[in-house]
Amino acid sequence: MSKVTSMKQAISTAISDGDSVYLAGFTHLIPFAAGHEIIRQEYTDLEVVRATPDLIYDQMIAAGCVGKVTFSWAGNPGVGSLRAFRRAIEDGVPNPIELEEYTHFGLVMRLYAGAVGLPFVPLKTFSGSDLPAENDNIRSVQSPFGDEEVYAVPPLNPDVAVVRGQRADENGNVHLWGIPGEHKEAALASDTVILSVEEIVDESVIRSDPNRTLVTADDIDYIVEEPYGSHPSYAQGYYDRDNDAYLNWDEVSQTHESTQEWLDEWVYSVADRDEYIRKLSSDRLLDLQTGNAYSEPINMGEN
Amino acid sequence: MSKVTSMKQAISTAISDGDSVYLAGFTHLIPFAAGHEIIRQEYTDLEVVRATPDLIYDQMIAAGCVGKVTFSWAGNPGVGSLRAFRRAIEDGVPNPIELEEYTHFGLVMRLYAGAVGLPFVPLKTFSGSDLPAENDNIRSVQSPFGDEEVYAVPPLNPDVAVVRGQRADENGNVHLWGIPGEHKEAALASDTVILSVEEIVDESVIRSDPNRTLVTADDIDYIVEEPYGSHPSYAQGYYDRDNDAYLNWDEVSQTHESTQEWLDEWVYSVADRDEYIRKLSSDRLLDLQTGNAYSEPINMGEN
Amino acid sequence: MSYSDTELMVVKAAQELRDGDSVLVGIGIPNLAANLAKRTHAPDLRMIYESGTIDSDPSSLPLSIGDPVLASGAASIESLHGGFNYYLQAGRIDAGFLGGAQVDKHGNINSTVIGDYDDPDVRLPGSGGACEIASNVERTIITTSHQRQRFPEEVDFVTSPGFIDGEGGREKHGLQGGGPAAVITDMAVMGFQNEEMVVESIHPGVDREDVQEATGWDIKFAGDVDETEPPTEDELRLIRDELDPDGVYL
Amino acid sequence: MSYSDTELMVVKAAQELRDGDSVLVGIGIPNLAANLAKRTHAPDLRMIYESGTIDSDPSSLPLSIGDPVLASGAASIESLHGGFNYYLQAGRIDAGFLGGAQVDKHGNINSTVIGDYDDPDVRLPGSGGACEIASNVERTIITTSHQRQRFPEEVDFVTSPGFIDGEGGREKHGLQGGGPAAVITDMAVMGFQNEEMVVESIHPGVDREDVQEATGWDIKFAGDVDETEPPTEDELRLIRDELDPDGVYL
Repeated sequence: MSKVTSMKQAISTAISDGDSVYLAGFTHLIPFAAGHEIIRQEYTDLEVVRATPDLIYDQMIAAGCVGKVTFSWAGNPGVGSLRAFRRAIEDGVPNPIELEEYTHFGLVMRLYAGAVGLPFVPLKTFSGSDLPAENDNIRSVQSPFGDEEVYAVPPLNPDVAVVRGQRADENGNVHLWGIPGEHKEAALASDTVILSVEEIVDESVIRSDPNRTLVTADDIDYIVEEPYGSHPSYAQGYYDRDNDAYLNWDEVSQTHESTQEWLDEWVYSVADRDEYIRKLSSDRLLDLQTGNAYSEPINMGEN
Repeated sequence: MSKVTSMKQAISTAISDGDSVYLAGFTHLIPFAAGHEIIRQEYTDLEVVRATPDLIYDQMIAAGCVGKVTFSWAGNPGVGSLRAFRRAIEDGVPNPIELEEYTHFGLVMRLYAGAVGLPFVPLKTFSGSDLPAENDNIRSVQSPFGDEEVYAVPPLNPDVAVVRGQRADENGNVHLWGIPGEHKEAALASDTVILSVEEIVDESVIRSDPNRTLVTADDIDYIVEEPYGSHPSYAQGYYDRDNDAYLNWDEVSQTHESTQEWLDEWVYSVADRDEYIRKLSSDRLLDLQTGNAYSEPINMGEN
Repeated sequence: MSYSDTELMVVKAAQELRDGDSVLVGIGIPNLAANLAKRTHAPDLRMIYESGTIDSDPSSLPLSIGDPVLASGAASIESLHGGFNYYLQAGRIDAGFLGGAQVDKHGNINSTVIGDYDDPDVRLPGSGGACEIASNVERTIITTSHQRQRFPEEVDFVTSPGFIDGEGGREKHGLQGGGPAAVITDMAVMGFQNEEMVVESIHPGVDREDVQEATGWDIKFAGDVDETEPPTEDELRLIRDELDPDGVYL
Repeated sequence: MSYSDTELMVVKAAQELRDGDSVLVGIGIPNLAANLAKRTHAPDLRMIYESGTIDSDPSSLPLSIGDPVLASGAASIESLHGGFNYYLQAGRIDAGFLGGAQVDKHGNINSTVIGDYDDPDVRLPGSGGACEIASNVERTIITTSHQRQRFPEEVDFVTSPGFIDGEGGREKHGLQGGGPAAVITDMAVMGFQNEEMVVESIHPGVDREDVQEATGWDIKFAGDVDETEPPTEDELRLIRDELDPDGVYL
């Protein structure tokens, strides 16, 4: 049975209300299309986890999908703060949300512990900061070799992860290049994994360069081929970041009402990512095109 | 000042008698040329560390360079046992050697802890085995989250590592493909790093594909351009493993005397790797050639 | 069609693998067994090697676990750190092969020393990744030749834990993998009941007394112990013509 | 040649970097400062970004720490796990930039909340990687605008430790990095003596009273406090023509 499906189908099968969900991607290859599909399907009470709950989590919060955010940096990168996130915390609009807060390193190491099956991992951070006092999942541990104490975090195993890559074969062996962020750890730590890629390619493309593989078929449950699936974030070599969209969000999200209007226009009244992309002006799409700069190939040898 | 130098110069500057030395490479890109140079320079009392002390460590042991071996699997891969290693342990010939023994995972995690600056790392292995009773660097630690106990190992920071890759620029930014083994962790854990590559290439080649970089210039102290530097091990895409050499070693190393004769012929009376390679028959070299199988390139985009 | 002990062991080992398994393969019999299974009943077998190659698709017989044919055309390649962490420790591997100089009644394996650890009669290669395979893989399959000194009641040194001291031994030690599922020798196929080794089938031409004689304790026999079914012609043809045409391991 | 506060801050921040440093760069002033240093006195500066790009060589102004120009042409790219472990935790970074909503007398930084953690007046973005930069980098350089509410005697929440409670604070907490080396504002450049912030130079047109007024405690002044040297024409030309030609951050 093929794993290749639509985002609509993948989300509706994989996610239930109340699930913990990790949409992976650190500044690059952020699964915006998956987030919009979650909003369209009107999920509630999700625990959304992400080092950088940027615009896509702000939109999910504004849409009322979220009961809890586990995170390490909540801002509009390069622009300012996340207004819907702040409205939820400061004013309980549209609903109060619970927070569980880490540093980037702390959260990534929780995913890593989840991906490698350890009950805890030590890390050198948090000491001297006020964060451990606010989060019982940050505890100290003494080295069994000498007196040194360091902090530790427990594994994080989200119910569902959505990860992206530039290209995958139809089994789910996936290549990612540019900034890898935490896509790999998120995929390997989560129970169910939705993979969304810019292109599905022949298996021989992936297997010509196995060192580039992020995760393999065995860890992927659903595959969605979705060009521009990260807009307004970017996909290295495919399209650039749409910076105007990030700036515009700062305006759009000024009030709950203006945010709802934007969601109506760009999410609820749009069927899927394809329709969303067609709705963008061609000027805007053209501005995001990148020229070509191919890597020097490697020779694997004919064995 | 250029870091590019000869193996002779790199070894003599980097290594002192009594140092701990890690020649990296798990079944692939083993730095045989560096090992031969260590033998030629008649080092003594080295602590040689390596997951798989195969032929190259057997040769160094037979040559009397070694006082201690820290390891996890000491065999002739695919062939049998290491006879010089066994003579040293079982009969003290040419000198007794101390052993410090791990599993592969245990030893790799010691390097990893050394590379990432942690006082210990937990790992799920050793439980139920007799190894912890023989090695005080394997200790148990309790998770600060619940009752689970796991084992832990402390960091390993060798004085010198020799690592290999297929290509590097003259600053030491290096690409490796095929089986990466523990080259990265060894480089990042060690105080001084000698990098040996099949080819020095233009910086633009490395920077066309930064995701393929193993380690960067900042961590490399010496760079040696040394084609066939891994023979009789192999370099993916450059030459195959010379299996006859592995089979032959099983014969050559039957006695200490026959081993010395081999070392005389192939190490002591040879000036460097270039002379060693020229000494091999052309038939043998031709047999090791691989055909070409290039990876599908990636597009980094013109930014 | 006549066959060798090794060929029979390859076929029996292959039968322990299930379609869709991720299997940690070694060189020699395990490699032939995994490739045979993939070409017969388990086309979706994922072959993983200790060297970090994931879903290898070797075009010819690998001569070591680091052979370039295991890297070329693989789905992915992990570093040692990645392979042991993400695959073994994380419990992603269903089946794994082990061998060793000694295997005991509870499936514990010694590949470290014969005699005293500090003054060994024979120094063996050591664990390599065997201890983590034995600890973390769901089912381990042990292949070895059947001789009395290789089957002591208790191994001289536990390199790789089986059921340790018997019932509940693995739980007590917090081991996630299921432990030894089968021991395949040149005389018999054995499984485990109540964490103790039990003969399940005896190879053609071998009898119970031979097996007992070659085993260092009073080994148990299953109630329905059978004669091991010999390899089929198809299996032998695949092994000889495709998997090991030069007869390196046969 | 006239210049803006931001331009002066960029130049002063650049002067804190040494040739050969590995520097953890952020967006905005830190990015301009690092690129200016690399084009002037520190050609061998290695620019590393939180997103994992190592020795970036951006062809144009990055708009976020994940801008593709930071990946293209870099010497290497690490995952988040790799960057934080191999570079920050391992102590491979010499200098790093930090900002924040509040900075106190001992160089502690708050970027988490104004007010109570559980019922904040203002919810700020949180640490991101700031806590690990503050903990593990040899010298941190803080850039911020100079206002009284941004410079309280003690921050509402320590997101990123400076010298914590003062002398010996970092040692007591086992922090490997050296702590804050400089605080660069639109009024002054400050360093630390005995783990307490001290004004070292005051910008042209600003006087001591202005600085004291904009600081929430009795701030100390170095014995030889000078007027901050203004940017040179070369520096301004580089910033305006090459680094930020569209004036995004100026």
